[in-house]
Amino acid sequence: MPHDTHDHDHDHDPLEQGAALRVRALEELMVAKGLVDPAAMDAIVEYYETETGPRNGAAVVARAWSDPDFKEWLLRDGSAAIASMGFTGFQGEYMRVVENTDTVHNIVVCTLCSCYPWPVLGLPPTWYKSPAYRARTVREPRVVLSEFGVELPKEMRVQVWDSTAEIRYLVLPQRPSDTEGETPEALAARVTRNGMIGTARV
Amino acid sequence: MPHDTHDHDHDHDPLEQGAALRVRALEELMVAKGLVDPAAMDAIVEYYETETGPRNGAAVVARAWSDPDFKEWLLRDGSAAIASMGFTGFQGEYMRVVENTDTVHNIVVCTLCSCYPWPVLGLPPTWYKSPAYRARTVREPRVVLSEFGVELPKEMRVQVWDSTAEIRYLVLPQRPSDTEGETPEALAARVTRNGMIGTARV
Amino acid sequence: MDSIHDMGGMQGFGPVPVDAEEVFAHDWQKRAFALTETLGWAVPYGSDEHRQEIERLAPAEYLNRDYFEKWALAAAALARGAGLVSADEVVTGRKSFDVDLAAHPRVSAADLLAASRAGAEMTFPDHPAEPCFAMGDTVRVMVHGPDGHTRAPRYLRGRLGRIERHLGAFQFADALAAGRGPDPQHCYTVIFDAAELWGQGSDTLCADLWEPYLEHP
Amino acid sequence: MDSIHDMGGMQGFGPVPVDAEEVFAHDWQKRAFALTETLGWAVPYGSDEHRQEIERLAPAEYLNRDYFEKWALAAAALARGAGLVSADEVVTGRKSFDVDLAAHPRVSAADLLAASRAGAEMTFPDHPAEPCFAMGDTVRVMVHGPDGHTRAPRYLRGRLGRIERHLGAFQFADALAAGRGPDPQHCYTVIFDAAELWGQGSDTLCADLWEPYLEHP
Repeated sequence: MPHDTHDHDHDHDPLEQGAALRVRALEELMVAKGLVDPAAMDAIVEYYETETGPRNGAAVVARAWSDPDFKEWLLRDGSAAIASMGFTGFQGEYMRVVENTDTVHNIVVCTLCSCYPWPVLGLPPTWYKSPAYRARTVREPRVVLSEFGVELPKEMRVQVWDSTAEIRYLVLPQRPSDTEGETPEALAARVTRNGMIGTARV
Repeated sequence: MPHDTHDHDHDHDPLEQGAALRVRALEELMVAKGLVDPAAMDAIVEYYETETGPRNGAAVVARAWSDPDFKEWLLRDGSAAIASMGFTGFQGEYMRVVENTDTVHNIVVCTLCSCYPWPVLGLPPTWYKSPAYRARTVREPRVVLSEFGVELPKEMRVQVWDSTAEIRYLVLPQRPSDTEGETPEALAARVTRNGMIGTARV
Repeated sequence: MDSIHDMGGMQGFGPVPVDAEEVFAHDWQKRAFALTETLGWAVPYGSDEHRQEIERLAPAEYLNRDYFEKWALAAAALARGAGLVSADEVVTGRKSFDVDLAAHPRVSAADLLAASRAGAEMTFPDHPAEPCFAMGDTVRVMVHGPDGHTRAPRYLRGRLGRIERHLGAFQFADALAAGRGPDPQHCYTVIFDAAELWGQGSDTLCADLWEPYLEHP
Repeated sequence: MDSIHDMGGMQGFGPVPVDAEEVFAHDWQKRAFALTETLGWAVPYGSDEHRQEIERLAPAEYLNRDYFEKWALAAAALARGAGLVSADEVVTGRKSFDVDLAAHPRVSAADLLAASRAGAEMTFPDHPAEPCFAMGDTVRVMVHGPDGHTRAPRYLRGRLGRIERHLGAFQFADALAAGRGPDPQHCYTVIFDAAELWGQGSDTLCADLWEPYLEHP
């Protein structure tokens, strides 16, 4: 096949190195111009790397599994319930939490760019931004899920959420059956990022 | 803009040279394997370069302009009328000739690849194969036409032909009004390739 | 604009790289991300303008360039569009003129963090217009694809769905990207049957669509 | 398969390169063309299989590679698929094993020219099935996009048109590319209003569509 015998000329290091150089030159230019403060750049990277991430979402999920009133609130008004736990900010202003059940499995995508709920999940992983995931999830979600190792019974409906406007989605997985009496901390440890996107069962 | 300040890394000579080397290696391999006769390769290039081309189509058009019976036949059964002039072969087996009138302008495209009536027009020009032409002609034919310098009155309907199956299309332009009494040879000299694709008026 | 970024439903991209779990594969990607986030204050630009700029890349470039490089290139293009940097500066990376920093103040670390934590307000609870659609209404997504930035993906154009939720009035991405301000519009979650979209299947899909994208069928 | 080759209606490709009037810009493109035309006899393969192979290129490759290079790569891929060359041979360009030339005879210059002049027979005048549609019938293009090669472009899926002409029974591209033989099907010219396709305009568009692509609305 042409696409495997002839290597793609453009994915190799030279292009990536070129990108690195171009980005560095842009940063230096914008700093020299006074338009950007390097300290702000450092701070924002550190913020997203340390203060956001899937453990925030896992805490939300674990609490919903542990506290029926919170779960009800979370499903009714995701933005407020999540904000009450301190997870607020860009790309998480308008949150909707969608619950997996015995009959429905939810999966989240953004076909047009890569919208993602930053406060509760951090920045998206590379696969979420890939053309394959963006293109195929809306058309053949079950095939995509099978590539993640998830096989769903035919009777279960797959509900795809394409994040085309300002709402950001978080999947509330089903609580595993063998977790009775576990603390919210122990429950949170079971929750995976993919589980909250919908590309894994928990 | 990123697309004009940062040159596209992939359109430069290295890639084109790589293509040339790859094609040469493939030819040598296939010849060494005995699957391809270099003389046949030479012959087929020469054939398409010398025996096909827009002058064939121009002869068809000029005859239609000169001979009402032929024109009637050409519009009714393009394949037979064109074959009667000796213009037959691959990508010209099933011809339909579409006539420009005071109220309709025809333009031909192939969105899925670059189907084109080889016997009467030769192989297609680069622009016909460009993504811009293939993508845009079906959606905004008037904008495409304006890039070719053709501005049509609003009242004139543009009829786009997307060559999605085995029919190949040839546009029969309107005979210029200042050509009374001209010989078919003189008329043929007025007919342009773009005029028979529909991206020019004649 | 229905360019390559609008890839929902396209085939040919191969398997999902399910093992590519990292957020950043290279340190320079962090810088590109941070540059985009900070530069947006000085220029200024918002997400919709930034997305639009990425979408303006030629399709071959869009597919070949790294995700974060595109972010940085789009940010630089917006700075250039605002007259704050020249094409030559962007190419060379060397400053050749000063800008009016009083009109284009850079954001401090503290302000940027505070804003990132607070988020943006994008709704208009007092929007005077009544919503045109109600829960359960059947709607058709407009067939027309505008030339500018839009958030109605092509795979939904002309398709029938049902209003699943009224989300309220939100700033309108098309208007913001076009420089027409927030132009608040009601926004809805619309649910579609897979069979309506792809001719087969019994799964469902929801998308969030502003009112100008929808019509009564 | 609805990959990048199905680009009808896509935006973002910029202006048409109207001055690029040449057929071949480089001599090697002539060789690539000729290689494709000749190799098709020995392998053998037809246009539909060859198109399908090009369509299988990754979208980024499809947009970046030269038109004729894609032709040659697809031809080589078909030879490889037939077991006549190995992946290693294609990469190195050096022969490592012999093939049965009696089963895969190369075409002579004379035979190739004669065939090129004669053309192919693609119709089945005695096809027993009655056409399902008549002149003027309103038809809807199927929404379903098959995974294999198909000639129903995505911009027509689900849209309403009218039968403009019955073309007769033709070999069916989808079947040929899938190795199912000619599987003759009635084919029609279908006319669409621009407003139906793009939500605006009063121009018209015709496409030629095989019967399995069409349904009564």
